[in-house]
Amino acid sequence: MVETRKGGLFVPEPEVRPGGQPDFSNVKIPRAGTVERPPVDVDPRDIRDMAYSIIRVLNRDGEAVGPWAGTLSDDELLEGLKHMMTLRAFDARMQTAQRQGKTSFYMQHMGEEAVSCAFRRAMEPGDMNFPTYRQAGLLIAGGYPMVDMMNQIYSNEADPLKGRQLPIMYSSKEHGFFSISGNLGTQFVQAVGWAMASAIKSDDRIAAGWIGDGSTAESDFHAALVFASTYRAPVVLNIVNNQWAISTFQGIARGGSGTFAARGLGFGLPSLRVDGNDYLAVHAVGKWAVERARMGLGATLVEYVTYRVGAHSTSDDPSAYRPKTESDNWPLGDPVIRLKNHLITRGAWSEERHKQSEAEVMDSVIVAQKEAEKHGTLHAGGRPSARDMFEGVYAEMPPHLRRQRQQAGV
Amino acid sequence: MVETRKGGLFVPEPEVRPGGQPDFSNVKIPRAGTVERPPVDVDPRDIRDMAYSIIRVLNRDGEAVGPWAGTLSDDELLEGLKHMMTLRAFDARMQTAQRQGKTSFYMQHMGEEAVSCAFRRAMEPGDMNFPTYRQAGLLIAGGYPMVDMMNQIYSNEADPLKGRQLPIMYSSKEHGFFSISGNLGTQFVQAVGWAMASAIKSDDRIAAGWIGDGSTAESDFHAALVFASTYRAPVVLNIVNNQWAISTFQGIARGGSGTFAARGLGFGLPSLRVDGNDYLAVHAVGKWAVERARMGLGATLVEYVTYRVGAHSTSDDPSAYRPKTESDNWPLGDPVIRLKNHLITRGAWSEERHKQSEAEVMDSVIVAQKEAEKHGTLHAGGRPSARDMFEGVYAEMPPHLRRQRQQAGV
Amino acid sequence: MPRMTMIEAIRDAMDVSMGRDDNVVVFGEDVGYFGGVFRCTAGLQQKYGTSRCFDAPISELGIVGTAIGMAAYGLRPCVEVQFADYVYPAYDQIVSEAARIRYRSAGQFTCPIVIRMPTGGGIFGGQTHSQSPEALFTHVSGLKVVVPSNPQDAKGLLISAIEDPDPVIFLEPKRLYNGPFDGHHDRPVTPWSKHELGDVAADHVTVPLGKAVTRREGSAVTILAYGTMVHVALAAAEDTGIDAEVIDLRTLVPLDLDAIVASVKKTGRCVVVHEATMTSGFGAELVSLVQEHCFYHLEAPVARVAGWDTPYPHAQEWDYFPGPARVGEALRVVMEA
Amino acid sequence: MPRMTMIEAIRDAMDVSMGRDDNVVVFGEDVGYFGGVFRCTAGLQQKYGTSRCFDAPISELGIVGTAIGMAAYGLRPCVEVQFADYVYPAYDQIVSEAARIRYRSAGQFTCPIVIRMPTGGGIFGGQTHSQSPEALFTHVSGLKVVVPSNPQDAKGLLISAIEDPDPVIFLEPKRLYNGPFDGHHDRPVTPWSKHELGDVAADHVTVPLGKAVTRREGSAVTILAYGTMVHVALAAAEDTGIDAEVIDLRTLVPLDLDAIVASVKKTGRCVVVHEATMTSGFGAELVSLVQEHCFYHLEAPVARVAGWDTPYPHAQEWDYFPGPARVGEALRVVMEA
Ligand SMILES: Cc1ncc(C[n+]2csc(CCOP(=O)(O)OP(=O)(O)O)c2C)c(N)n1
Ligand SMILES: Cc1ncc(C[n+]2csc(CCOP(=O)(O)OP(=O)(O)O)c2C)c(N)n1
Ligand SMILES: [Mg+2]
Ligand SMILES: [Mg+2]
Repeated sequence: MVETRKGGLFVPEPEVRPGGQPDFSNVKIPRAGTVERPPVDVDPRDIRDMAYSIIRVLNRDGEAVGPWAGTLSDDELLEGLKHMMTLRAFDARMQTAQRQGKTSFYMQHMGEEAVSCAFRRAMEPGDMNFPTYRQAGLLIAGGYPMVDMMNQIYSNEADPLKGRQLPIMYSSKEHGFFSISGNLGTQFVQAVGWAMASAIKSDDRIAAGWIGDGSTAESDFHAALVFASTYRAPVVLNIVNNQWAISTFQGIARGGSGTFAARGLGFGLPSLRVDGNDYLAVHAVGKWAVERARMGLGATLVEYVTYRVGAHSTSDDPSAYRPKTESDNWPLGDPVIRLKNHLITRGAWSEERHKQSEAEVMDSVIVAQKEAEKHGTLHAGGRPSARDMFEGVYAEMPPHLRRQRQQAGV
Repeated sequence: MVETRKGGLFVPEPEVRPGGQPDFSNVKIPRAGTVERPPVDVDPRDIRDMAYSIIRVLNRDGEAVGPWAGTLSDDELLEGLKHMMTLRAFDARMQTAQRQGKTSFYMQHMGEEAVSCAFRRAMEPGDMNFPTYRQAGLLIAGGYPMVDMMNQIYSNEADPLKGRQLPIMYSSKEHGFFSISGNLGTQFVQAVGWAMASAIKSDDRIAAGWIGDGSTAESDFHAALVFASTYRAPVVLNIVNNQWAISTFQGIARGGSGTFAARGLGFGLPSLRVDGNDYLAVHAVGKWAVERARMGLGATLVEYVTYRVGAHSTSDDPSAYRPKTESDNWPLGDPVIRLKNHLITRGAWSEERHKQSEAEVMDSVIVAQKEAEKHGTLHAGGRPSARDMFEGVYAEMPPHLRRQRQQAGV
Repeated sequence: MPRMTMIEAIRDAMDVSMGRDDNVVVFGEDVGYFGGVFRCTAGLQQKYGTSRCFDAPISELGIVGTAIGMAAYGLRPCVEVQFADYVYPAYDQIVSEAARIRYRSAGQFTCPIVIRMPTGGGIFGGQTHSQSPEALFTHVSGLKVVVPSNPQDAKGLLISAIEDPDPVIFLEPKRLYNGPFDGHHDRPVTPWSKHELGDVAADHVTVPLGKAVTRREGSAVTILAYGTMVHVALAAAEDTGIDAEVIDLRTLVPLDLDAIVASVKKTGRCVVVHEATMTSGFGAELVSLVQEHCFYHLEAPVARVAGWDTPYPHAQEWDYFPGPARVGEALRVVMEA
Repeated sequence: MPRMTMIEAIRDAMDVSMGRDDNVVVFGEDVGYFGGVFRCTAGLQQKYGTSRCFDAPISELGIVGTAIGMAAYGLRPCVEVQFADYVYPAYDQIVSEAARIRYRSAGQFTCPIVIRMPTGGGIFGGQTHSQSPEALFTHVSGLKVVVPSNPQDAKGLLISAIEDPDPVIFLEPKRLYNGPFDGHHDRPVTPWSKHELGDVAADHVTVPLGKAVTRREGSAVTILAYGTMVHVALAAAEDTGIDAEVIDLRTLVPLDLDAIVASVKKTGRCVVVHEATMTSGFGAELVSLVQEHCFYHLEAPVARVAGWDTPYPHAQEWDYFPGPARVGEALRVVMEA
């Protein structure tokens, strides 16, 4: 039975607001290892309930359990840990650089590192991501040079994007990373188009689209699902549910639905939920979905359940809208610590080596940063030219832009 | 198991094309009376399977059976029959009028009369519809004068919309009929806004949104579902699945999903399918959904399964893309004949009275038409003034429009 | 040279392009099996298969959004929006994405797509089948905007657009599909088969983007026009007997400013015409450029003739349409100024 | 009179309107509990409850679409789009629906909504936090378009907009939120508390839509500006010592043509400035009107100073922004012509 309501508009509210006690008792977390792993050619109708559960591999004791475990070797996991640690160190330094005025803006990944780092491993060279601004792990885990990321962030003379883009709006075709748009959602449907093109060419490369929980409300999300399901596009559609959209809790975008993954059910898509703070689970689910796409079985919708520990961006202060300690209470823990503990349990890692590795990772980030700063920061040192501003609007500069460039004297 | 596909893009195709044998064996039709009728305060999660069935009341023998039967009296049903017959006669005359050059354009309802005529009965004065161009039954069944509809179609001097709108893009605030837009989908989300306003004012009036199967692909459909579910808006969201969107069969918009109603599941909305050619079923389901909304229980998504017997519009010729006899094979029959047979079975009607009634209905349409034509038709007789063209862009005419009107010399 | 209607010329341009380049794909609402509500894509699915020409769901956003993704992959999608009046759901994808992908990715990703759409009134289509939204695209850096006025140009410009490395908005004046409409709606219509610009070369032929053409030489006044209004302008010159030079812009962005300036410097007077609403229409840009570059040659204010600043009405279609009488009146005013 | 920032003035306008009229509701992304990313709605939810001020899903289409439905019901929604750069997903609802509902329903249904959005650059926001899309609205019949340049106007104009019976696009130059920015980005910024136009009357006060105001009287040349560029224009006049008359248009549609014509007829010269890209910007409309109505008084071509025809770049922000140096240069050119 549903409550009737009279008197005013129903507006969903989060369980707690600043001043209150964080409470995640409403977030149902199944035990690790309990969710089945169907074959990739499963009939989507037979796994509808997976949209309401959470696939988890790492249990509380740091063990990998259940049918989704076992996709990665020790070495691969160690590398994965390093990726996440690097991303975290990178974030820390760039966050500070922004505070120091070396750039205008930054967005960090704290708490969500596993999602992009582990998914990247499930992809192959030639595949293409259509990321949002919170998947730099795709670049780090893909071996894209940190110094190039920093050059972009600093909009300096070595910025591969020539100073044109807001910091962190990276682009690297070579690394399968489509140019990030500042407009939410738009790229979700482009990923589907890219995948349709691959199918048109009988190619076996696949695409992955990325979107945040809040952004699923955008129109592009719907268009992506319509086109992906109609044409069985070889694409993985990733929803990163980090519980917040700036100050707005996920309940506003989710509305009356049980989960974001459930949005895929109305399109006949296999729709999975996964523990986004569990590197192993993310990888296993990513691999499953990538395989489906690559085999020509069509699109999969995946919801990564995670938590945005930091502020939305350097322009945001979350203490205004959620309890400061909320992240400490997040029931899925910290992805770095969980993978570290797993590797220790596995006997492949130790607290000591972790400490040492942390220092090494930070060193490598600092080295990259020094290198980048040689090329300048936003307001000091080398910078892209004003001439660059006029280039590249079109392949060939049309007369009116030539006139304007001339007028600008550059 | 799902088929893997290599080599080119998967593009859904209808079962048959012109030249082929019409085949609806893929359309699963449950027996009348077999689908349960849950209480209006049911938890939507408990009735997810209803999105994959079809609620039907009239069986093959013309009897009303099952839990959804019994919402209307003989007199009400006789009136309903008359509404549908009137709409059909109206269509026939206006279709001809267009062929005679008396107007530029017309769109008929053949085969879909039950949907709007029966739904209208489930609403109360003060409620508001946000219709598409194929729900004139809302006006006919609501007692809106046919002559005013015709004046609009003719764009004549008595046109309530002053010649500004394409034929059949009616508007009547008084009759709870929002101004039709030629842009597909846009009004679906406006219906939600209207309903939210009603909730904001603690009013108990409700709204109904209307959309075609093809148009569910539009962005507004998604926005409507997001807002309706988030704010539990008192709105009924109606999808008229008449199998075609101009030349495009419903499989293109539906994609891999089982049904259009299933789109509501990802939003936690009660999502029902109903036999759109069954006046009694449409009314019963409409009433159920209206009641839910009015009680503050939130939105319901309803898919009406029907068939567009005629051409899309006077600009269309369906023989180019579907077998000419396809409509004869449509398994849900004709809504007028089915209700007629039911009333005869009930002992409230006879073939003879039906024939007579047909003649009377046609007479009343002809009388209205004569009356309307006194005020002119598109290219002859009384017409709205050029001055009307400049009025009403704003509440008060701004200086630039005054200058233009002056320049136009009107 | 075969005579073609504008519809046939447009179809032929796609056919030729698809034949030459496997990467050209065509899709849109009712575009596949049926061949488009205006029949511009008829036969292409049969010829090139469902992977190259197919029906799309009714989502202009999805059509353009997937086309952008395909272009990023390396295809050259040429998509149809059924009426220009229905392009707005795709506006964000066009403005925020297609137009800026090359720039923001420093050329790593590009967007060679063509978005075709029928524009303009004259068919009693009311407010949702009559619009001319070109100015909403000319303001957006990164887009090219093309408006053909006849079959010959339609084919050559569309092939150029498909081969162009950047996104092109291709606006097809639907009143011209079957014949050169000059605004004299009360006179019998001539079909393209009776018009020399209905002569369309077979196979591969291009008309460069960014080049205007003089449709009528004259010394008294320059008329700047595009699409349907080219024919209206010619009729107005004829009707008034004023020796107007009629320039068919063909491409609005990039614009052939040199041709415009040369003509206005010669005639000293200028009338700008378009069917879109006046305020902030593309005519305003033309007037601005003319007065900037030809100020000392102008003997009269540049005049604009355009659609009134109202939605496009149904019954009052001919009151709204800026036909030869209104253009003629502007010519007289400019000549007498 | 209390001194207010532009943010406070905007908030106060909504507060006063909500207090006077129960039908005024306010919503948008992050607008409810948090009070907006620019804090323009801070406190309104606490004061008026969640039914009158609330958070919306991230769907600009849904925000505007539901607002239209609410307006049809009888409310007066005043909604926020977080940045003007994000208005495009709602563009169809604005252009095809809000703008035409009164017209197409012959007044049965109306659409008294206000769509507020921060515009313009100067905060290193890159291409997606810097745009000035006014021309994309001024071309659409049925919309009104307002751009305040200071707290006093912001309050009075916003209250007028909320009370207006038709849809109003309310563009808030975000670089002015906290102080009058004149484009000298290398100089310290003065807050509104130090500026007389930061004096904002308490309670209900209106500034009529459609009335421009002269910010600086002058005899040498007229500068037409709005929003941030009003302050840039004043700085340019100061810097160059050219006796420019600076007109703050405040409302673009309806436009105060009389004020424009009177000034240009007096000065004989005109410079039009805006931050949006040049081509097909609203400046083109202004130039067209000025040359049409003041042709015989003009001693030089009307000049435009505007954003370059490129996306708004991040690092090159000050190369892009049409600051006082560029406006000053245009003044000199126009004076010497
Ligand atoms: C079309 C559009 N609307 C609004 C914004 C402003 N905005 C930037 S991020 C954001 C929240 C996004 O939340 P979510 O999708 O959950 O992603 P997250 O930041 O949590 O990763 C908003 C509203 C935008 N960038 N684009
Ligand atoms: C935004 C938009 N895109 C395209 C069209 C053109 N169009 C008019 S009706 C139609 C088909 C609609 O099909 P459906 O929604 O199934 O409704 P039906 O006509 O079957 O009632 C199309 C594509 C339009 N009117 N608006
Ligand atoms: Mg989020
Ligand atoms: Mg249909």
